[in-house]
Amino acid sequence: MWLRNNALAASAALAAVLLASAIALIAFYVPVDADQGLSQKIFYFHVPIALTAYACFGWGAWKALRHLWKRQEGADLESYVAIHLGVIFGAMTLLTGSIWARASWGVWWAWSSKQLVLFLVLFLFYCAYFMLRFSVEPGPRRANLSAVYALFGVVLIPISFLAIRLAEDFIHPTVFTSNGPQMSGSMFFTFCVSWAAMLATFGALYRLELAGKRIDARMRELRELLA
Amino acid sequence: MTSGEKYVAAAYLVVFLTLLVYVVIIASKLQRLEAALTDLVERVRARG
Amino acid sequence: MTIRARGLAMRYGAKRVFEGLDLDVEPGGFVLVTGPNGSGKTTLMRLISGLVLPTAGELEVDSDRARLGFLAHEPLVYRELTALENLELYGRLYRVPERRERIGMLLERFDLWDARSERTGSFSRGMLQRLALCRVFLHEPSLLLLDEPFSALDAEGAALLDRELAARRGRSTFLVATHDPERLEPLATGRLAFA
Amino acid sequence: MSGYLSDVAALARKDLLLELRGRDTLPAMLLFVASALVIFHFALPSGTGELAGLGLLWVAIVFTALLGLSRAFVAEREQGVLDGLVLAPSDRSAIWLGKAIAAFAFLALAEVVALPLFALFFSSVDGATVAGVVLADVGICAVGVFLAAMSIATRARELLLPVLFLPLAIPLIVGGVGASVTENPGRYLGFLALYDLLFATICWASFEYVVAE
Repeated sequence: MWLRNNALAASAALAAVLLASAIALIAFYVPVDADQGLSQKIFYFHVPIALTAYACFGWGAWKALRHLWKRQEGADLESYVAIHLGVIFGAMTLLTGSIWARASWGVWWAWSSKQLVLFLVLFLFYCAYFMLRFSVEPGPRRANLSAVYALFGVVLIPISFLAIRLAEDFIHPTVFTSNGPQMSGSMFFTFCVSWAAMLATFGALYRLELAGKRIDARMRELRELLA
Repeated sequence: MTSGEKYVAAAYLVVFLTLLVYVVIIASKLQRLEAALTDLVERVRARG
Repeated sequence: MTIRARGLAMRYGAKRVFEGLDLDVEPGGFVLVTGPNGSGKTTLMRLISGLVLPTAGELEVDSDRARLGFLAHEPLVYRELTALENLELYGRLYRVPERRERIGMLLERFDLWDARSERTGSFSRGMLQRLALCRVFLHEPSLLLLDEPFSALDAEGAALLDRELAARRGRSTFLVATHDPERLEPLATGRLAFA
Repeated sequence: MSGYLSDVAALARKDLLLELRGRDTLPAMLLFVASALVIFHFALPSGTGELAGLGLLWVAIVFTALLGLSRAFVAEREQGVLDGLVLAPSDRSAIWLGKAIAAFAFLALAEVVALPLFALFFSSVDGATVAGVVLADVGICAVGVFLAAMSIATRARELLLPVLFLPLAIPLIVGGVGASVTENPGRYLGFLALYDLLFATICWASFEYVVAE
């Protein structure tokens, strides 16, 4: 238990330090982008959050595989928490993305931004994960169904990415490219720090929520024993 | 504040608020856990 | 040991169905499982059949699905299909040799031959139970899990079943959940009572 | 392998037989797709081009399929027969594959009516569209039947199927519409084939966990 508690504290501290330095770098160190202007600075949070959301879904799928394949104890709970955080990061991606679209192109939603559209599809998919999970009694059946659905999700990510790219041709091929401006040295460094900060935040929140859920599970066990 | 600054501030505020709401939810869950624990302790004590 | 259970427990959320159950059934054994409704007889059957996993304890069943026969509360037949079509389906899935002859013989033996081409939706509960028995005996399983086999059977049906059970005593292994153990007492080699 | 195929054949045969007896899913799908196309006619104002019609064809196909898929495991669940199939010695993915083949047959039959009707009401249907429809049907039935088995195991039952299915159907819509709308449909047909391959494999590999613990 000692290592687990301290891992939580350590990861939280790491996340805090990285977040603080990322914000400091974004605010003071990195130059304002020449053509896009100040609003380009949203990019340093928007894209790292999106990449972290992918990491959450990937981690959730990995834990789901561990549950199905190796019957690893607790893997189902970890898969659920990872996907839960994935949806939260996904929501933030959509929000910051739409603010960025508003700032750069004057519209609150840009179908041309492949990244945003992909996230919308994944967001719909993973919200259905929770509808599935909460309509089955806790137990091995629920763990299996959730795990299989999580695996579907990780297959859906590349497929949807390809589909959206293919859809470009016949929906409305517009000129705005959305894969971000070319990054100079300092920009790239800030981007990496910000990404590391987001991943560390995921790690900290992941351990935090897991700790809470494990205590909750043990509490239920205790209550049943006393019943 | 130029419109650019407003949007940047809005974006970062949204991220900050989302994380804050998340932490608050986790905190309230922990409080409920604590209450459940004290209730259980009393039940054991009542069992004597 | 055909079935070996140590400290077996089953819980649905807060509801404890049973726990700490030990059970040994040697090949050819005939164990009677008794106890009031909802005491866990059916759950134990579903555990041994492999349909559900126990929440705790160990369970080893020396029988693969091809040699397992499970008579549940449900007859497990499609009401839209006829008796023949249902047994035809199971016959294929269990790769029963000389499928048609065996189906005909079983339907004859359980007095369902005349109703063989009728939709099982029109069957009475007793006829459905007999059809389920045909389904269970179709692939001549070596391990038979029978959950209240005599329910809904009339005197004649019950006599048919008695004959089938007696004919297989010692050759197949039985675990039979029942409410009147006296009837099967002469065949029993072991008993398991649920509180 | 031949044993597996005979199991799949037995299960698919059973589903076709059930439909022949029950005769409820297929007529419903046929009437549904016909009335959907009529509704689309009124939904398209005069100015819209031919492409909008083709796009709506795909909407009709997906929702007709959804109607059929929501019936996929109803017989097993209501009469509790699924345990019987799960207890059988055959590989559990045969249950999925048998049901998917039957679902494909029903969907194809519905489309045999829907496509000519579409050509009548809207615009002609070229070879690429038909190829796209066939390839998309494979994906729809493979994933749809899998999700139908999942949703049957939940409290919400068929209500959950559209919620689970539609996000996964988005790439199929893109592939299908792309195949029927653009000049070089090859890329889209290839994409549909990739989708079918990927998802059929994962369905085949993990169906065991949907019906058994």
